[in-house]
Amino acid sequence: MTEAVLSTDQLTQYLLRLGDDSLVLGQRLSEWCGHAPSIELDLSLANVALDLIGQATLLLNAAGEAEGQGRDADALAFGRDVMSFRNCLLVEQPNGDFGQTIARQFLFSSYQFALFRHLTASSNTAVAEICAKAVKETEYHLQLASDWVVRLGDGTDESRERLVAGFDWHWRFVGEMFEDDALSEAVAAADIGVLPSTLKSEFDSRLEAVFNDAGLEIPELPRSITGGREGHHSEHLGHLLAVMQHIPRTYPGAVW
Amino acid sequence: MTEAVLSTDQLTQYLLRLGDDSLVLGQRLSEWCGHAPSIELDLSLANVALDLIGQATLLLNAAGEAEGQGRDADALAFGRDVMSFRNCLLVEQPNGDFGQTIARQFLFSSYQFALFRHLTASSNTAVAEICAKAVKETEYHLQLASDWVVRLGDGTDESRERLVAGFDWHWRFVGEMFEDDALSEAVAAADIGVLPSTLKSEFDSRLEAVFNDAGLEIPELPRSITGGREGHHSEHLGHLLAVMQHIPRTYPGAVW
Amino acid sequence: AALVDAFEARVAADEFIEPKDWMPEAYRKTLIRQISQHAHSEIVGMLPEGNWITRAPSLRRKAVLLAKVQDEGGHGLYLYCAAETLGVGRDELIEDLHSGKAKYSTIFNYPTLTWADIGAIGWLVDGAAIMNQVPLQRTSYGPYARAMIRVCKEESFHQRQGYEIMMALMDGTEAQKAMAQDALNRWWWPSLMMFGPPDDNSPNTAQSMRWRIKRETNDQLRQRFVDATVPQAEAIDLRVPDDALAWNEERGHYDFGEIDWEEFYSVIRGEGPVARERMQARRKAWDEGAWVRDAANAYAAKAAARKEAA
Amino acid sequence: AALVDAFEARVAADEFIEPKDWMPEAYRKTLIRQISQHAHSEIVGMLPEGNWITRAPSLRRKAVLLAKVQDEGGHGLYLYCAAETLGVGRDELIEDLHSGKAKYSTIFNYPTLTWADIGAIGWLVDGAAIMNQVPLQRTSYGPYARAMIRVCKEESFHQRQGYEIMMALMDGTEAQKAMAQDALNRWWWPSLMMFGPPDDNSPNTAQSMRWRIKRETNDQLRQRFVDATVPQAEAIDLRVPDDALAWNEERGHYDFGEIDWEEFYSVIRGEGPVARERMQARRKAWDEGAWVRDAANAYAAKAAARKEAA
Repeated sequence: MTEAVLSTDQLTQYLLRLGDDSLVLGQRLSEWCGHAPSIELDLSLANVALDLIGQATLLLNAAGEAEGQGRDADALAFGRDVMSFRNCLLVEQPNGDFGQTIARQFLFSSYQFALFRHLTASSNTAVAEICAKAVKETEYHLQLASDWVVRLGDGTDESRERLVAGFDWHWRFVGEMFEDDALSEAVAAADIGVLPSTLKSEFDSRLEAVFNDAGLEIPELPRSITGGREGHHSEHLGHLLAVMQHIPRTYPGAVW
Repeated sequence: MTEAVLSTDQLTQYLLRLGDDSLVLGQRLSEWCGHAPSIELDLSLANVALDLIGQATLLLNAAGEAEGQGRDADALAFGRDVMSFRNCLLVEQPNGDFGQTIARQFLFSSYQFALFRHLTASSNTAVAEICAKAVKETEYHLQLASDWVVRLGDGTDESRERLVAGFDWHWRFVGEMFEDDALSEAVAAADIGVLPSTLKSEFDSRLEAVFNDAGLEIPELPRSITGGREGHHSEHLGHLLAVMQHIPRTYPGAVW
Repeated sequence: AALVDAFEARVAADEFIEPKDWMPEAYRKTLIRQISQHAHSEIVGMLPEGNWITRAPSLRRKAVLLAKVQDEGGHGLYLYCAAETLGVGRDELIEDLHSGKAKYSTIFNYPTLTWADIGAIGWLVDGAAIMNQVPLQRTSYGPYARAMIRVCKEESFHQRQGYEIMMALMDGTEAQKAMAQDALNRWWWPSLMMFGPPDDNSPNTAQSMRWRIKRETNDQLRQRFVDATVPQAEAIDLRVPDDALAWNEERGHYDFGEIDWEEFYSVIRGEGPVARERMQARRKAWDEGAWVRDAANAYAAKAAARKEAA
Repeated sequence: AALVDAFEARVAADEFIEPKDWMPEAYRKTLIRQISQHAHSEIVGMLPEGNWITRAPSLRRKAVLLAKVQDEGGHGLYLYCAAETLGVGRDELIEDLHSGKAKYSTIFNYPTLTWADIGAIGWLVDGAAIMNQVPLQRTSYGPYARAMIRVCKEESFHQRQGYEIMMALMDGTEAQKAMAQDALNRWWWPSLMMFGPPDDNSPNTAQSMRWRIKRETNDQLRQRFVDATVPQAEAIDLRVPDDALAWNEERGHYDFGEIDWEEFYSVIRGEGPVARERMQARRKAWDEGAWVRDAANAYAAKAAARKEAA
């Protein structure tokens, strides 16, 4: 197979998509720390957040290297404004209640698990190595989220309602994760990345299986809201960044 | 009367105290915009916020002039970190529900009205002029807050409970507003400022009168929490600043 | 039938209809729908801009924005009062908004992503609103017309402030220019949609025009907006995101590209990017404020009783 | 009485008391109070540091802090489990915390104002905690002693991380140095208070020492902490905010100034600067999480029933 040529910018942008997904969701989950419904859940959510921030660090460092302008993960995480972020809209959604958080986590981890499994075979060594480690973490995230989808779906009337409401908030952001565009076609052609649309059937089967266990029905999905991959985000991301970036922006150049 | 000599730094610090009080409370109140219990209240709260931000602009510009290092109100509002803010702890408290917001407003406007009335006679022309205008605004804020204290206190059981809870959150911050220190003694001696302790009896009479109208009892006040005037704030201020300062810090040097 | 004829004659003669006057039920209903939709738009419209008050980049911009959003609340208030003269209560209208029965302008279901969006909204959204509203100052229903006179005066002020924000950005750094262009890219088409569906697909237009509830068609207003706005964009080196845009010497108007009506109807159906956020915020404010409104009513009743007793 | 004698003899011989063993009721109660207070401190202690996770200044610091706060939750968990072996349920203990009946370390009622506070907490608060906890690895109650072994291992790691944050700050800009010094100024005295009231005002100490629930007095531990910490401050050019601080050659210890016990007892009474915030946050998490815990219980019951039926 002839390897297609990928521009530096394309590789950078692709790595930013991967890294920003993990970073933004990690930041969101870390908001739970100390406030979860039980100590056990506090530990679990912190664990997932930690994994995601670890992945983000590796992926953004790789993005910085690809870019070749001397920016590392910190520079990229704390030095870009909202329109330069490339995460999907799902991960920037507010935590809401625990049902909303778990719905988001299940949808995202299902996507990310399918994605990372493919990327372990990436022709880009850095991507392959990072994803080989990350996929194990993601498998655990997915298991945790699936367990809770079942528990809440098949728990009490209230928990089912809250979980359903949590999914209702998020369905409109599912489509974006599986949308192909010029960049994903280019990275797929170069065997570095994968076409998101090809991950959809794995996602759908898992969704069906877990919803079946939880006694939930998958509704007809609403129109997709998209834009995150091009930097057109919801109103939530700007507020998240204001908090996250405050100290590095207040003390430019300082080392911590 | 011999006018005591006031250092540049003392005058600057005093103006920062005045300006930061207005700025921080104005910022807090502006969080309500679009989310108040009724349209009428939305307009009222926005009005108070507007007045306070206007006061802050004048007072911080005066502080910048006193300082003489070329910083204007914007530079001071958006360019200082939390420990350089000199506002009292009361104004940085979270909005909570409307009862908590009104309790805070009543306590603060009562203090500020007494203060500004005295400062209209300041020997510093800038202070006197700013306060001559501001005192009229503050009188309206105080009237608004007093009316609502009475309405909520003498409204329903729920409104009374919520109002009482709102005051309970704030009582510990009352003492700080009336605390004298070396700086307030210096500005009072120079006839520029006023000793906060001398404002307390006016505050107390108003509190008593309004609580009487509202059918509320003034509890024994808890130990004062202090520190704001020296830059030792609660945990709330840092989060407020992260949001408020995000854009100017993200685009240093840009003009808007 | 004599009543109807007399009513139609008064309207045709450009007289104002007042609350105490007889009016056809369909006229009343159409007015309630239109005025309340307009009121809802003002109130929901506080949210996208309100999102930036706490992050405005200077104290002056913060104050101006706060005052602007406050004005919108004021407009909502005038308009609810105008609707109330038609015999419908504000609470009822608000319930209809929250239940999704009543609509509001689709434009407010788009997010404000950067500070430039505040400029774009003032310039384009308030600009489009003015185009819609100026003729309504002569609408046939008196209270509505008088409310619109107050609204229009303030809106044109807002439009200038918005354009001024865009000017400042285009006069700024590369990052600021990019922000401004991106905002125009995102707000241009939704602004054109604010004038509603094309005339050949707007069944109520004829009746509303006859009743002088409307005084110009959607397409006429849209054309006027394009004609007024394109030169403003050019004046500050902004590029309108429409490849089909061109001055048509013959028509004396700009030609412009096809609007994505699928998008428009999706947003009408409640599928706008932040429609859920908007309704969540409104419902939350309303529900969490219930105890305050109850307290005010209870206090007013007590005070009245005390006055009676005295 | 024979039981008591046998119990006391075992304790005196440094044997571990286990859950199934007989123990005096006062011993059991003292242990429950001490262990649960310790557990509560871990859980409440997540809040001041948790306040900075979303604002940590680098990704590495964010991850380290998140892991640390997570460890604290883990410690809380071990300790609640140890308390449960004494026949009291976790929910009951937590209710006591939320009602104000149970106490937690006063130190967590001070706010974290800057990033340097995260360094100061790790260095001083975890440092003081270790001084308190190391002897507890040999406390007489087996489950408590074993929990403490795990806890101590992690705490000393946290203490080093905190000191490392302070080192980085003192190696940084003037603003960073000022931040670090200010944090030490604010946390120093509250840290000394963590060892509890002076021995001559600590009525339970003697009994607790005899039962080997405690193994050193408050003042002994406090002195050890001062002796260990002052050289660390000096090593990175931080000034301990105590004019009376001086090395006493004769005692072989640092002399230090008088602690403001009024402040200590005020904070014990719940008047700490952010005591309300701490309790509000804990209650909110607990109350809003009730439906999740209920759902997990309901699901577990259903699953068990299904298994039974199968």
